[in-house]
Amino acid sequence: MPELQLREALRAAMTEEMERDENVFLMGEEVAEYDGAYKVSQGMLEQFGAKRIIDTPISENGFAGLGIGAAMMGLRPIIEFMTWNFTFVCFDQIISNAAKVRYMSGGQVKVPIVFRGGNGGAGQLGATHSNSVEPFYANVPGLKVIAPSNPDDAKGLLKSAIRDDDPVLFLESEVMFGMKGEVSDAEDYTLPIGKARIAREGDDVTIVAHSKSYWLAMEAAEELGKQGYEATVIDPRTIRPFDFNAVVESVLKTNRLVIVDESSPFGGIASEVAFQIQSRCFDHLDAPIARVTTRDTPAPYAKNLLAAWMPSVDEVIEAAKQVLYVN
Amino acid sequence: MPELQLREALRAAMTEEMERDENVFLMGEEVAEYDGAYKVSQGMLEQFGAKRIIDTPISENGFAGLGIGAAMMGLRPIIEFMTWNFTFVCFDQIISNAAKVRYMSGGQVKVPIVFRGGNGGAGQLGATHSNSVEPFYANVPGLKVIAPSNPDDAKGLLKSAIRDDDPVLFLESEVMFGMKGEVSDAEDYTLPIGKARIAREGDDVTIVAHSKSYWLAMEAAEELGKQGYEATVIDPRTIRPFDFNAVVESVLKTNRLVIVDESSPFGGIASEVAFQIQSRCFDHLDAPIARVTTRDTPAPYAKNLLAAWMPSVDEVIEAAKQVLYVN
Amino acid sequence: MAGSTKTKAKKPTVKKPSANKAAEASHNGAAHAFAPEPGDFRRYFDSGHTHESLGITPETLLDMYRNMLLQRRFEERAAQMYGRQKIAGFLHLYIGQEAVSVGSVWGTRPDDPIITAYRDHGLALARGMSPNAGMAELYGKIDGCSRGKGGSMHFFDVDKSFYGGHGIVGGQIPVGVGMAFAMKYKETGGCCLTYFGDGAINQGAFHEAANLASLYKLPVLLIVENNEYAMGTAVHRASAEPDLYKQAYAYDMKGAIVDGMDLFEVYHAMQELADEAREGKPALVEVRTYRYRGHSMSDPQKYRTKEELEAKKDEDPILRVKKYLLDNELATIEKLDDLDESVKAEVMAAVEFAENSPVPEIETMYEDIYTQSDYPFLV
Amino acid sequence: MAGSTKTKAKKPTVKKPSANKAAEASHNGAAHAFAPEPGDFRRYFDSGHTHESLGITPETLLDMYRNMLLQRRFEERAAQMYGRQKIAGFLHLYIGQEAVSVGSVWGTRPDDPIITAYRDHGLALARGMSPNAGMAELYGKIDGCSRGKGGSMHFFDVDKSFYGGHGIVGGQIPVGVGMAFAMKYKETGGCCLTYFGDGAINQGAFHEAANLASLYKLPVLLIVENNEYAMGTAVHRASAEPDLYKQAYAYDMKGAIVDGMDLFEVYHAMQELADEAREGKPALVEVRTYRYRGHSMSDPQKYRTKEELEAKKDEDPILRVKKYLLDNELATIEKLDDLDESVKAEVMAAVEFAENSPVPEIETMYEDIYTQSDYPFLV
Ligand SMILES: Cc1ncc(C[n+]2csc(CCOP(=O)(O)OP(=O)(O)O)c2C)c(N)n1
Ligand SMILES: Cc1ncc(C[n+]2csc(CCOP(=O)(O)OP(=O)(O)O)c2C)c(N)n1
Ligand SMILES: [Mg+2]
Ligand SMILES: [Mg+2]
Repeated sequence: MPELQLREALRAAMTEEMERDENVFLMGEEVAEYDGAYKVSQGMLEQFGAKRIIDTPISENGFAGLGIGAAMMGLRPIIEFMTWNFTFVCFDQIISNAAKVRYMSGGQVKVPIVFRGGNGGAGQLGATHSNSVEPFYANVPGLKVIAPSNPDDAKGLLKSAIRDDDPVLFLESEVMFGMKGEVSDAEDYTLPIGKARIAREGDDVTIVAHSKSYWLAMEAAEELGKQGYEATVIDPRTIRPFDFNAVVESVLKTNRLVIVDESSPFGGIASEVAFQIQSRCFDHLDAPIARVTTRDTPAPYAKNLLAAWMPSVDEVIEAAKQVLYVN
Repeated sequence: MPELQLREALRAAMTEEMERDENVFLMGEEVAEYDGAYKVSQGMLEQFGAKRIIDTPISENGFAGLGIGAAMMGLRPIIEFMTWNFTFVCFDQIISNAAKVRYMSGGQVKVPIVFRGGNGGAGQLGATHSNSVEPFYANVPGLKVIAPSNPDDAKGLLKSAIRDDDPVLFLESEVMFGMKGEVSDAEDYTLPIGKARIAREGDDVTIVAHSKSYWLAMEAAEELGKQGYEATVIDPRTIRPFDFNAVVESVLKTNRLVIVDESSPFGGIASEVAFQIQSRCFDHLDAPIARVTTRDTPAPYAKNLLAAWMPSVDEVIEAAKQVLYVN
Repeated sequence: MAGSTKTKAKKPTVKKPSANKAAEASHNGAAHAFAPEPGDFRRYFDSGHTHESLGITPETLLDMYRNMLLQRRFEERAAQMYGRQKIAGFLHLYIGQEAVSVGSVWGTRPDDPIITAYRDHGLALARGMSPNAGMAELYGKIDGCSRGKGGSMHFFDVDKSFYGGHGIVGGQIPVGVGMAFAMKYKETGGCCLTYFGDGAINQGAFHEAANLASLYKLPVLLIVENNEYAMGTAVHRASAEPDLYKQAYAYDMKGAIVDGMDLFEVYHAMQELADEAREGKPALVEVRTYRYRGHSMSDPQKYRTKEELEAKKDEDPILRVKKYLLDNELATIEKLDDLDESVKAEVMAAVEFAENSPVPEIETMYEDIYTQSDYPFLV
Repeated sequence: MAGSTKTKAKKPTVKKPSANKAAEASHNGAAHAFAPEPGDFRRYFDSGHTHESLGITPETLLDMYRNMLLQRRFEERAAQMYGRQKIAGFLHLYIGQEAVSVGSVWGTRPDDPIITAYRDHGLALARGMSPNAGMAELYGKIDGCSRGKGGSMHFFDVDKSFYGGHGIVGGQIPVGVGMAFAMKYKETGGCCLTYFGDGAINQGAFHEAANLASLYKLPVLLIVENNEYAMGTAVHRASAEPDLYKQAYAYDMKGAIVDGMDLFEVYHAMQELADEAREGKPALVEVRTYRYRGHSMSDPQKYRTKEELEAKKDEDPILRVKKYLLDNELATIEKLDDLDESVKAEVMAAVEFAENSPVPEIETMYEDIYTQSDYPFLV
């Protein structure tokens, strides 16, 4: 298997699906002539031409809606947002149209669209540019939300998302675009939407973490291992629908749960996982469920403040020890 | 104390604060000449004139932003949204500007603004018009979110919100505008933001419910009482900051918790309350925390579907019995 | 797409506005006044069309008339049933605007897709939705056009290329532009008719969508049904420039203004403009019409006088066609009365149909959300 | 507010466009062409101003020149420090646009509030922000103008009526209109200068804000700094109508186009237009300028040729003023060299200041969010 950067894996997924189905097109700011603000679509204009790789004005509400209309008519748009932070200006199109139009039409239309782009903190970009949008979109029936942690999952899941007949929000990570990993080049490599991946097995504690946070969890698990505590690490990969069963199964073994989630804490992914697990594993929990999230403040610019604001490996270790009642 | 409709209580709060402070003004669609889409502002144009009661075009993003700018310059705008469903078109102004501009300026500006309007289901209005927006806004540091359940609280809290120097989102309920209740006419009647109200005391189970759901909880509690189970009912009144302490105190007595929340379930208010309580009352919970929410689907139009979609008194009773391990 | 090629011809034109104007310059602003090229505007008023000049046969004209009447009677009955609480939620009547729906549907192709806002019964019926399916939807029944899930604001009939029925003001405009995008992409030759109200033009969604439509040269008509009010707000109280068609200038797009109370004007304008749109020349079409009823069922209508309303009723688009049919001896009064009766009977049958249609099974709540059949909903 | 009174004079003008045009009507669209009243447009190019004709003293002109230079040197140094990783996040340089900031700040009043996008160093320094506070902000230090919380995109100096520094494209436009609303409400006589880019005009926020500004007759200038590109997208690839000032027509507002490379033109335009805005006549002001550097620090700039860039450098707004000063013997070359040295020293002192300023204490993370001092943050 070739080793690819995350951006290359995403590009491979889009390219393969565009070669396979001429109804797939890519649209967004700077995706064509500029080769992508983060070079995800590099070379795609050259390969597919201006009919299918389309630059837009800075009109997210306009082109998100355009994508929805095109999808309703049978095309399969991939709409790239430069980052998910900018989707607050097109929130209505995603919430009121992409998520609901199928329902309101009694099933007469479908909306096979993929919205994708960078999500979450990405260095010292300040408060408006560091949002993790999972809590907003995971709440909304009608949407599917995916947030992969590595190039291989990204490829398999993006291909599935493009083939999926429902609207899929695909959350990437700006700081991970350059991350490398082995990626399948099997012709029809797709991964199931809604299935978690057990990345590491251990009997002492379960750690659930997606996207960038997954790597914190893995590093924390290694360190915990050195200290004699073995963690299971679950990467849910899909946020909506969430594979709660995988977490339940693990917690039945470990009896302890930590969730790492870069979102703002109130009502984030961690809260929902906690609700579900306390509900389904009540008699099996040996400690309160703990979470590690960004702080309950806007994102600061200063380097030291930002470091304290973001979830860290140390905090994950600390949370694990807390639920293990050690310190 | 006079008996007022909810809309009259809201009007009284606005009127008193406008009489008290000439920097307060009211702006929104149909608030002036039409006397308010739901007649909340009836007569206010006549009393205060067109300088201070201002009709807008259907430009939520424009006038929400206008309000923020006016607040930054020292005015105290009340921005009425016809309903909160329509704030998805101005989500960015609320998230990126109202919530964050103070932080990004290092505290140089403040944003003393109130955004208010009807929230949640309001009869058979279909999927786009039946959203409960708590999960979206409660997640966001920088905002305060209030959702009163009765005219008296509405008046006291709205007056506090108008006087508050931080941005406050005030969630009313369309179907409750006509609801009557005794309302204080004390001159400076304000209620503290962030303080829950213990509406009913009982030792068997705690039920937390805000806004419209509060009334389901009360009705369920009455019925449970008849069946021999005494419920404490807590109306949090403010969603952000949430008075978790009040819930903790109660759960330490009852050891059982049900949350009623008209939001979509994934990551809603109920999830966050559940996270906090399992965290703080782990050893005191005798049953998993249960929740009653709207179904995990868009809102249907048909009467029978809608009734099944909304939380109901029966479901609250059932959830309470579930955590009580009866029947 | 045109917007993304390096060769796009259009470049800013005023980089250095002609010669040195130093001599004329002064501290008086007027001295700086200048006139850029004027916009491309059209008007469709008082053209003196006849059915013959437009190539409409008498039979077709009678069909058109009958459809206008069907919309009127359907909504009158719906309002009555709303009063009897058979129908709930919002109910926005199209009464007064029937020349717009019928004129544009007959003036364009049956598969030109249509998308509009919540005031959608008229266009749906014009496009051939069965009154049964429409009335059953209002009743929230399983045989409704949207299986009882949408209600009045969300009529859909995709077989007839009718794409709703949307509740968020202005939200359907980018979607309509996207439908047009798909037609250009697939080279279907269609033109998407995208309707919205005078109030909706003040949404940012309009601005972004209009620019995209023109930039990408999409086959779309952006049709603003200016019925003089958005709820209680008259156009000139909401739009700094109440001549809405002028906004086309901002997008280097054609702007048209059409007499929306005149069936022939609408027919002609839409035919002509849609055909140009098919060639990649979209337009902003302001149709001046009038809403005879309140915004929705609960509107006290204090924002207009009885006199204004009465005066407008003289322009009733249905009466105008009726008069034309009689004046030109294309139908007798008896024939038109019969036709009215048959329409009323059809509407009564629709009410009957709706009454008898079953309510949706509760499980249908979980249908029509995802195409995935085993989606694991939270419980 | 004007927008909410029943007496507002402006009513739609084309309800029935003049007489019966039946005779002229045909199936040829051209026959429907008509010309509504033209818009109110102004241009500020090649006016041949002198400092004297504008009433600018030589001392003031030197101050203006010095400030342009300060902006240039400040940013050159910031770019260098970014390379050394002293500064992080996004850094958008204003280099090339200095005539816009200085011309408009000197042409208006010191307390006319300013709000702009993330490319904000130039306007902040023009308005008198201390380079120390600016540089410390870039360093993320506690003495930064926003206490290290904002960074490059969020310079604020409210004492100088400088209101940021905003990161979401177009998001500041409604806010600027709101600031103008407050000034009208309080009758301060101020005018809010609201800046945004050529890319930002395609956001719905612009459309809504522009209409509100005109409808409510607010004292605001909507100033679009057209520097020819939004990241890698040239204006004509993003705006169907690349003459952006024309959009004023959609809002019955004045539209102006200004030579943004010429300090005097900008000064004059802003002075004149701001004074009209104070009287309730806002304007859309397109300033044609150019960005010499990449969009941000990581931009490979393949979207333009070296030749284009070189040609533009001949218009360098700073060199033009320098030449004017020398040609008109308002300063000697030695004096200007000294001035450059003093500016460089000031910037070096700012770097020094920033280096020495402490990083913020971790607890400051919880400050400046709520005014409420005991807000119970989640932990
Ligand atoms: C974004 C948004 N804001 C407000 C509303 C509430 N609303 C529904 S219809 C309406 C008036 C729309 O007027 P117009 O566009 O002229 O259409 P008409 O009703 O005249 O057909 C308003 C304000 C909404 N549905 N969506
Ligand atoms: C809503 C939104 N979309 C996208 C972006 C990303 N972005 C930042 S700057 C920029 C280009 C803006 O260009 P322009 O308005 O011309 O200003 P300039 O950079 O030329 O000063 C883009 C696309 C953003 N910040 N906000
Ligand atoms: Mg209207
Ligand atoms: Mg630009």
